[in-house]
Amino acid sequence: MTQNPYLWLIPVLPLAGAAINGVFGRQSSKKAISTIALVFPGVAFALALWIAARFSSAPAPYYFDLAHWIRAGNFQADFSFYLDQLSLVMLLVVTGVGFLIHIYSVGYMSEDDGYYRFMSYLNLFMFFMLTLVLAKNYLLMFIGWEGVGLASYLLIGFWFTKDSAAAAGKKAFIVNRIGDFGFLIALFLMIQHFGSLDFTRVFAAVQHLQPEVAGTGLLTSIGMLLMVGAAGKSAQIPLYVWLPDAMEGPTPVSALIHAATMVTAGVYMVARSHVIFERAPGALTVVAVIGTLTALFAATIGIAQTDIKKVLAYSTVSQLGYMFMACGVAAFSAGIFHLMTHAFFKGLLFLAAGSVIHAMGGEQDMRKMGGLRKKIPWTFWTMFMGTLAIAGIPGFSGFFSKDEILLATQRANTPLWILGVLTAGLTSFYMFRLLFLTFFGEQRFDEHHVHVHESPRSMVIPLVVLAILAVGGGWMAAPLLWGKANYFAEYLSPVFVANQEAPAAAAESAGGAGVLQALLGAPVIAGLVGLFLAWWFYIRSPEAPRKLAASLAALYKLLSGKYFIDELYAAVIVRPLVWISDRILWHVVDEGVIDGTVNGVARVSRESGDRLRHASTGNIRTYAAWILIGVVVFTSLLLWMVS
Amino acid sequence: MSITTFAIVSIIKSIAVIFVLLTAVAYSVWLERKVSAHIQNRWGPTRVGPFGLLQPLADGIKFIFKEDLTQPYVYKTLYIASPIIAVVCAITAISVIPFGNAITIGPITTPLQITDLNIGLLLVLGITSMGVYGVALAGWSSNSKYSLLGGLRASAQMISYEVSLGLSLIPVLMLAGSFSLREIVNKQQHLHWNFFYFPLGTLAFFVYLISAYAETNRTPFDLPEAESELVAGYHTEYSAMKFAMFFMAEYANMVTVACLSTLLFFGGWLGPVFGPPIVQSLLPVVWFCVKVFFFMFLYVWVRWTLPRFRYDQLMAFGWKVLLPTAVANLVATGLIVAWKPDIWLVK
Amino acid sequence: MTIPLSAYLILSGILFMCGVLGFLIKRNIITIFMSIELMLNGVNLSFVAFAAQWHALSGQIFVFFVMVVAAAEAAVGLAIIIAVYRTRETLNVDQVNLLKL
Amino acid sequence: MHLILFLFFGAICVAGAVNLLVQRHPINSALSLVVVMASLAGEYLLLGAEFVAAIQVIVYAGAIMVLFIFTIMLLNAGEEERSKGSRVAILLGIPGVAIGGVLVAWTLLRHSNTASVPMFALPGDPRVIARLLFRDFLLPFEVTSVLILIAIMGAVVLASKPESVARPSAAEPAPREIRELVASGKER
Repeated sequence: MTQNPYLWLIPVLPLAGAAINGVFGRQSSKKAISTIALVFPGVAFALALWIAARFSSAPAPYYFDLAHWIRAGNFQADFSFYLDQLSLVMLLVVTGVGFLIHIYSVGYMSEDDGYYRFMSYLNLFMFFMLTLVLAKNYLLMFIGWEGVGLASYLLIGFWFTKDSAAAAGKKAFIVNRIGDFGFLIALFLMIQHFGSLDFTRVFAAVQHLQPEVAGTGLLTSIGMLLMVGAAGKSAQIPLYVWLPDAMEGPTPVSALIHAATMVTAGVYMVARSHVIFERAPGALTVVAVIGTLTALFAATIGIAQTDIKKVLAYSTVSQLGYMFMACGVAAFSAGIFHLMTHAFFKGLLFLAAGSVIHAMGGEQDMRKMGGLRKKIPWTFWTMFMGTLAIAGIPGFSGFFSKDEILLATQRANTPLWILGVLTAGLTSFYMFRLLFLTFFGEQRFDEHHVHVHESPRSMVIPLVVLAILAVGGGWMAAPLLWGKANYFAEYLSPVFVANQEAPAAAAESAGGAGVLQALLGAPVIAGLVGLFLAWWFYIRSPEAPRKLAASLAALYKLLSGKYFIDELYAAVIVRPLVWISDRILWHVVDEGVIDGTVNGVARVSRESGDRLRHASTGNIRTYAAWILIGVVVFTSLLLWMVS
Repeated sequence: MSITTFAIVSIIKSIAVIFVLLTAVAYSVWLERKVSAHIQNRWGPTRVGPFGLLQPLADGIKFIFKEDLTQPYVYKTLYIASPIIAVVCAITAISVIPFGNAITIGPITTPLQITDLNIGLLLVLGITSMGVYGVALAGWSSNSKYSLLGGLRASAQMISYEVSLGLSLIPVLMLAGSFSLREIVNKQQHLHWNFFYFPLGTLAFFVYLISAYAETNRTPFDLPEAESELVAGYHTEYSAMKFAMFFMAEYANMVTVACLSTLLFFGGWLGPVFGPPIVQSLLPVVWFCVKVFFFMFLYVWVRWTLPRFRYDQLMAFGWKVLLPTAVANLVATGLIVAWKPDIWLVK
Repeated sequence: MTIPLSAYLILSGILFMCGVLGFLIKRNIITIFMSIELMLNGVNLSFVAFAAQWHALSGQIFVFFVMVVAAAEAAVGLAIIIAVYRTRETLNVDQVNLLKL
Repeated sequence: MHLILFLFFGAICVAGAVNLLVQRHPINSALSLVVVMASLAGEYLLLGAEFVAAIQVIVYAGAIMVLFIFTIMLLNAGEEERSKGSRVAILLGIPGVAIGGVLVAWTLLRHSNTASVPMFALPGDPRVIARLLFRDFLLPFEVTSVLILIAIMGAVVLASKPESVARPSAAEPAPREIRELVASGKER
């Protein structure tokens, strides 16, 4: 554990940028805003790279205690930062992809009048994400957790004049809060039982926890609650409804927050608390099941979507499902690896979709696109790279990370593996459907309305860089194919030292056979089948999808209606809640009880005062009589008591 | 001395004292008319008996036979009651006055005093304060403006001077150390009369005398029943016998005041005593009578020389001059007595 | 010959009750005021009676204080009655019931 | 013999008190009160408290009652007329007095076995009383003197003519207005 005094600078720099833009943004020029917005995260990214370069020189985990924060009895929580292999990966992903998206959004948002506000929000988001990643204890992580939620609310609802955007922002924030509720209770349990929230101390306490205590479901309950938090943040089955609506925000936001960084926070948190999950098998299986189900479920919805960003949103949900499936089968390094590659190609896909929308003048409905291959060649080729990567075509990053997960799942429990493979097929089908609908076929828009133009350089450069990363990102794990250990897993091994003996080792033994099997494995086949089907439906016979949709009308309506989950939630939760608060809380409790008592007291005193008024008639003899009665009563009382 | 003998003796004494008092009252009227006449250079009553000595008898008979008319608008009961109250209060004051020391007739020796209460002086004060009722009620019950005003003024005057009277007596009490009049006199042996307790005793005496004059509505302070002012003050509506009663009450009060002043300030019956025992026991009484006569003479003398006070002057003098001097005197004597109990400036 | 203490107390009780009754029945303010004085006198009597019984002179001292207070009260009370009479032209207590000046 | 005297004075007291209630004219009740006070002085003498008796006569009968008679005379209060007055006073008052009387009697009878009071048991000698008054009860003595001073000032201010009391000229009509109100005899 070596002290690294620069750790706290990384999160603070974007904060400074956000503050400066926020305060002085209104009156400074666009150029000044963009320079500030880019310089601060850029320096943070450079700092991160510098640390990464010198990473191997000093013993692994760096830590730095910035300041004391809470000293309550023996409970202690400080502003202290922690960097090990896992958080370094996250750090690089966040700062790298974040920086690229900053450059992209300079171009994308330049003509928007709330420009300075957008930029300061982005920087603010970076600050919170970095605190979350670099936190040394759960409490600081929780600050980041909440901050990120806040930033996503601000950014989703950026065009707050639009009702749908404002509603989507609120929805995102509330659903996140529900997830955070579970997360908080987990924290309280930790404080109660482990006396601290510091990672090292908690994990040490968990390590030598007697089995019977763990047996009592303490760790399982903590695990489950953490999963609820993660589900809220990373849009898993029960709490995923906010992500599709979050597409209301500008595209760079979707790219940065809802693809690359924020949604992965849940996965990072689960990975970070792998010690707890390993000793709570029940919680782990739950994670796996939720992950797989979400993946399959989101993929099925993705097929029937017509809005380009909705398709990508559901694909993000399903890819996150994959990551949780990986964590669920204790293949944390595979999950993180997929997280990284996903950040690259999903970020790329979103930005490309952004430039397509930019080109189409804001049009997002795929049915009104088509044949853009020639008009926006750069966007097309980068998007094509991304689609290949996400579909898991061998050679691209998606293939390596997804197959490693499926490999681990295959070994862990086969039913999940089958679902995984099916989802892989569906993934490639809807991705290529998207690609063919937008770029191939005839133009389904009239030329002079929408004059399609390629995006400016500031948007294209990030696309290209991300395309390179999306393709090259996977090769880190390439050695797996020819028998050597997976470089990425090895790199992360010190963090997940606990399950050293688990799948990674197995991967080594089956090194040689792995190459061929990996190549001809089920997922690749499923991917190709998905490709062929998409080609068949959308290139060969464009009317085929309509016929199929007509024949399976019910199923199609169900899918396009997103299984009516939103309506279900509204009916089951929202409407009764509103009814209760309106009928009962408002009329009965508020008016009846509270106002009742207050007005009641006033009425009682007024009426009693009124009645007593008649007693003071001004007649002295009446007063005398009353005094006498009083005296008599008291003396008799006294005498009665005395005797 | 059994109860019965005590009762008989006291009855005899009280009859004797009342008889003496009534004759004294009658002859003080005579005295007043004679002295006032001589002051005004005329003879006064001379026809009825030698030197007009029977004049009071004649007046008494006159009053008895005069027509006693009671007005219809008068508040009957109180109209009749008030003269009675006045006379009763005036006479009961005498009961406590000692006019000589003991006298032994045969087996019985009794103090020359109806009763010796150890709160004698207080009783006298009480009785005089009750006297106010007679005057006030008389004024009110005769139901006419003049008498009402006269009654109010008289009682107001008596009340305000009563305060300074009481305060002026306290130095005497300090010197004597007891309320009983006999005790006070005995303290004034060997010419240690309180009057000679210069300067405080004398000052006390003069304050007492002035407030006593006001108490009895005499001379400078007789505004309420002055003829020129309010016709006859509170007893305008009264006639004949009731009028005579008021007159008697007034003169009885004068006698009481005279007796008190002699007892308190001029050593009562103390004086040179010589001769056989019978003479010795009677001489103190003679001395006492001489002193009382002197004060009666003083009364009349002052009445026919000094002009009358106006009502506001009267009240102002009472509250703003007399009362402060009385209090100052009281404080001074208190200090002196506390400092040196038996100091006599004039030996 | 001795008189039982209760005799005195009964007498003071009767006086007190007459005072209270007077206070209630009478309509003339001055008479009401007098009945208060009567009550005080009743109390004085019981004071002196108890002082005599317990051989404690302090009982009598209290009588003086009661008198002083009664005197002060009478003075102020009568002044008030005069003031009331001047504004209300009546002494009947039932007519003096305007709860304002 | 003392019992006879006690009963005699007691009878006068009670007669005076009852007369105070019965009489319609305040002057009569005032005089009956004077009689009560004088007879009480007699009672005190029987109990041996001479000084108290004297003071009672001087202060109570001599000064306070004179004040009362003065007021009656000044305001020439007439007969008491039968105004309806307050029913409560009668309805509650009379039973109240009755119950009070019963209570007093009950307590007295229950304690009737207390020691009887020897006559002249306690010589109320002024000397002893003075010592008590000016030593043990000096503070109350001073306080009462202040009380008396305040009472005097109060009485003077209250009873003085309205002109001397700062009366705002504007409020001149007040008395007439009130008089009419009262004259109309509006009963509450």
